[in-house]
Amino acid sequence: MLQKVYAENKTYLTELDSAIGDADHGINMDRGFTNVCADLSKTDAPDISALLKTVAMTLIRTVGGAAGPLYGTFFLRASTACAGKTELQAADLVAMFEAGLAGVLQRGKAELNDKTMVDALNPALAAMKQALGNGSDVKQIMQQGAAAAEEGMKNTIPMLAKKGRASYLGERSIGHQDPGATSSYLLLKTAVDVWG
Amino acid sequence: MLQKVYAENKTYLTELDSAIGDADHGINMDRGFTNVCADLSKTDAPDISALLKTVAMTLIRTVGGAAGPLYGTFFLRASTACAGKTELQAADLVAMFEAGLAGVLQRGKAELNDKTMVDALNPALAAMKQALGNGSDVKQIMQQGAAAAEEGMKNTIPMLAKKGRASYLGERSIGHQDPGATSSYLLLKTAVDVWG
Amino acid sequence: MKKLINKPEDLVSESLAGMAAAHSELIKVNYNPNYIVRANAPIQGKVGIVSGGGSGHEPMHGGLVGMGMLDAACPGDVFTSPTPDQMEAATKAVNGGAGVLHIVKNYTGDVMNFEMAAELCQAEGIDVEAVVINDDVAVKDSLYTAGRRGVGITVLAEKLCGAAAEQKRDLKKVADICRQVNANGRSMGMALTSCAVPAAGKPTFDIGADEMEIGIGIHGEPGRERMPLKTAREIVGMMSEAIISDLPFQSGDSVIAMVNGMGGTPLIELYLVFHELNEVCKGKGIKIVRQLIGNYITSLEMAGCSITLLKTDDELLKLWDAPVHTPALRWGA
Amino acid sequence: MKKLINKPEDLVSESLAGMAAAHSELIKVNYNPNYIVRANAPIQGKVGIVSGGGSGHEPMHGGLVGMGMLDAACPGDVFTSPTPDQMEAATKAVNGGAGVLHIVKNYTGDVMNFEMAAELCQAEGIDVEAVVINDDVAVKDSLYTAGRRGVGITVLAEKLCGAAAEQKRDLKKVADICRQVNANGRSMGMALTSCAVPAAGKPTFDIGADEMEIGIGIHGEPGRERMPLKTAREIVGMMSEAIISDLPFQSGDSVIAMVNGMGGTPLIELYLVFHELNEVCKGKGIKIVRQLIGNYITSLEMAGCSITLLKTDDELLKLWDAPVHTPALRWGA
Ligand SMILES: Nc1ncnc2c1ncn2[C@@H]1O[C@H](COP(=O)(O)OP(=O)(O)O)[C@@H](O)[C@H]1O
Ligand SMILES: Nc1ncnc2c1ncn2[C@@H]1O[C@H](COP(=O)(O)OP(=O)(O)O)[C@@H](O)[C@H]1O
Ligand SMILES: [Mg+2]
Ligand SMILES: [Mg+2]
Ligand SMILES: [Mg+2]
Ligand SMILES: [Mg+2]
Repeated sequence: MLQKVYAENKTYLTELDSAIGDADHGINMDRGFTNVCADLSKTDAPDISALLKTVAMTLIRTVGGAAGPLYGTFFLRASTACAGKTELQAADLVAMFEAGLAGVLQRGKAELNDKTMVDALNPALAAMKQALGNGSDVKQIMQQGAAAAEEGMKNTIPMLAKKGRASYLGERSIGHQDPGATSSYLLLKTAVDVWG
Repeated sequence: MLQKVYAENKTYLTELDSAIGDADHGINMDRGFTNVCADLSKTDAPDISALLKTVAMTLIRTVGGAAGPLYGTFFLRASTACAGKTELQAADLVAMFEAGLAGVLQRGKAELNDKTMVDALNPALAAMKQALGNGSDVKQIMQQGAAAAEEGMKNTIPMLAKKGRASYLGERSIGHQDPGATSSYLLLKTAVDVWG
Repeated sequence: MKKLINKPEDLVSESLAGMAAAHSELIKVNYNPNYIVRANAPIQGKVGIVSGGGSGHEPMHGGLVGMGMLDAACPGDVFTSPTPDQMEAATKAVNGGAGVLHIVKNYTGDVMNFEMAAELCQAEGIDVEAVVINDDVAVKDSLYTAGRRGVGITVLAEKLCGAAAEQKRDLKKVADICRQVNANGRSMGMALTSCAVPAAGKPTFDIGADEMEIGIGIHGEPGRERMPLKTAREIVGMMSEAIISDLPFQSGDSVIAMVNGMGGTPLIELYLVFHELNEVCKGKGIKIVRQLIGNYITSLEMAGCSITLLKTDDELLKLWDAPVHTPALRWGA
Repeated sequence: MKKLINKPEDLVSESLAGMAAAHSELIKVNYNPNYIVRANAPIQGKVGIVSGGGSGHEPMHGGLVGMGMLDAACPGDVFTSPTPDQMEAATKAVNGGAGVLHIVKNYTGDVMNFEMAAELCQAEGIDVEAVVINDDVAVKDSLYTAGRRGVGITVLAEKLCGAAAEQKRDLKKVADICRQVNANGRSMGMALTSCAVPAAGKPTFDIGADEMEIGIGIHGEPGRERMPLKTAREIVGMMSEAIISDLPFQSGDSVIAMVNGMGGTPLIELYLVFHELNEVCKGKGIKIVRQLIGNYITSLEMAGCSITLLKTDDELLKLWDAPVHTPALRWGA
């Protein structure tokens, strides 16, 4: 499913990366999730945690670039966060997402408004937490998260990049949407469609 | 004078050479005759033969490529042919031209219809001889020669090149006017204007 | 986009196959995970040196594997950092018990992937030290950003550390030399044309027939500034000024200079650039005592060049002159 | 046309100045007439080897001057053969009493200018022999035409004759080796893009985004055929077939192979081309025992490559492996 999404958005993400990066983000994500698909079909994971671990390891092994370790770490931490669980409550989902984001922040040391995927993931988490507090169900929570991620993604356009390749452009990075923030939004958007 | 002509025709000759050669004939001729001018202004030659020898040596030293040795040899032989002479009769002029062409043929081993400068110089000589026979004066002789050279130059267009760089193109050399034949025609045309 | 390739996704592996076939006496190539390793690795008691990065910069890094230079190189996909599993396998393959140095160019991806690899290796008791190269003066340095890119100095550091390791210096010493080289070296690059990532299929940026990019990296990223094309003298003037004033290099300094081609610039132009650089240095009393002129750290078929200066001393010069035998760099052997 | 130059008319001399500054321990540069000569020339009792041709093919010939290769090189203007006065001066500068070999690429201009130079030198009692290289299978050979061009084999001939001369073989023997190499070597080239002669200011030919030229020379001349771009495998198939069937090379033959870049093609592609060539040769039982992969005989910034095969024997292999130390080719020293 995610694989299909990234395959469809390969050129889109790569073009975003051409503007302020090195024109490979879409290619990297597509390669990664194509491999995730293949590996998942091979291994039948005993539980969700194990499944997410496979996803993480495959991404780390096959995406490369900055996105590989970051998304890899995201899923690795999410996997640890749901260790042993056989089914997920809304709260678990949010906790996993929180753990994943914490991993991304630790690995990448980016802060809010550095013009990275964090600018999509961070508002998403906030929105999901709030929705959880309001007692929304999983689908609603994901929807809130995706909506916030989309807004966060759009907000990266005026930002001056401080992390990643785009930071080399200095002022010239302004006015372009961050590829990683975009792929993060796509991640959540897809999750909505799946859990929907 | 000739220098001015080749300076003006630098791009023209070079474009002809781009089609079937290596895009430098105009540059070479321009460089050569610019140097000829400079050298002539430095040396005041005792007689025509010495003057032509300077022209020859300068061309050999500064034109390079195929045209350098060929035009150099042309003027060298012409110089020998008028050794000692202080003024030139029509017959001398034709004899010098004949000697020059003989040198080109010996050096380059090209035959008629090989699509080279010979295809301009050879008919030119024939026409000049005839004019001389008819008792024409120097100016008429040169005019006849130039006219024949121009025709010979145009006739190189349908030819398949057998000598020089253009021969590497095989069939693809057909349909293009030979740069060297063109520079030879310009040589005569200028002579007309001078002796006119 | 016109390239001498088959399928874009096969470019890296098919090119590696060509290297393996051409240089079997020097190197071995391992596939999945991809890495190039010295034929005689591991060398007991010698510090292993591993580098890596995206492909498309050839001869760096794979062409720099061999006696007196790298023990292994990890090629990623084009312009994409390699992954921790490659680095882990390469590190194990060259570990001769004296520890392994990771020479890492400062790009977020490279740094994070090498970090993960180092964690994995250290977890298995391998002594790994990493030095991050960041010599590109085109990027404003700052604590709050990704910082400067690692470019030309990487090649010089790999040669100099390789020589030190060959002399059986210990890991700390070899890493110290790497840090010294990084601290005393500066680079800057420019481009006349863009390059095209094979899988992307078209040039990364568009540029006019009378424009150039100053301050580019090595991945087809746009540079810091787009400006009208200037003469080589003016271009070298701008670049060398930025480099020299940054360290700063001073009158009386001896330097190793590299005039590097981006991949699509002919050697006749690179020698002209070196001539201009030499004139600038002479004017400032800076003495070029050694030089590399050619394509060493490239950006696919991009036309352009980069200039690197390394302030040197007798110890570094001895290491520079020590024998090296790799596919791309060879002397004294 | 975008180039790293100042004024087109100064390109050659300013680039020569860069070579002189970079390689003073190896070579000396003489201006008007322009030639590059070994720093220690003339070497008494050693056959001198002089080559030359238009500029724009770097590193050939100037980058091939040094121990074990050329004694002097005469650079003409870009793509224009040098002139007899250069060749005469270079010949005199390297004449150590054992005579001088002129290695001449078969282009009308080069041949005629070297002829005139030889006549001048012989008139002064210098023993000069000239060997004309004509290895380009893209050109149909014939008595009535200018014949085949001299291309890639020139580089190999200069290395092999240089080694023979270094061993103090006499002029006849060195010239015989040159003729043997020319007789047993074949090449073919192709282009993805044109190049632009600096003084002309624009590309010599136009070519579509999906086209290539097969059978090009090294002066931006159009090739024998224009065709749609194909995969590297198909291109190498066509070129190697033309080369192998021409000599013909046969199963069991040992060859020295060169995969040469035209100036604008990145090394990653050249190694892929070498991989494809190696596969073809393996399939035909032809063994590649030595190889050169890189930019050796170029056409300014043209993108494309050429393939050269030389049928070799133990004597040639020994000469090939002998030490060489020039700016562009170096081993064993
Ligand atoms: N330090 C960081 N922290 C978080 N995200 C980052 C960081 N650096 C880069 N990124 C994200 O990675 C994206 C680029 O990914 P990708 O193009 O695959 O890697 P690379 O830049 O190595 O080519 C950027 O758009 C940005 O969102
Ligand atoms: N063997 C030859 N005999 C006579 N003329 C020749 C011969 N070869 C070439 N030419 C002439 O030289 C011209 C090319 O001159 P030029 O471009 O200056 O030299 P090059 O071909 O070396 O670049 C051709 O157009 C042709 O007229
Ligand atoms: Mg990227
Ligand atoms: Mg020409
Ligand atoms: Mg990348
Ligand atoms: Mg020419």
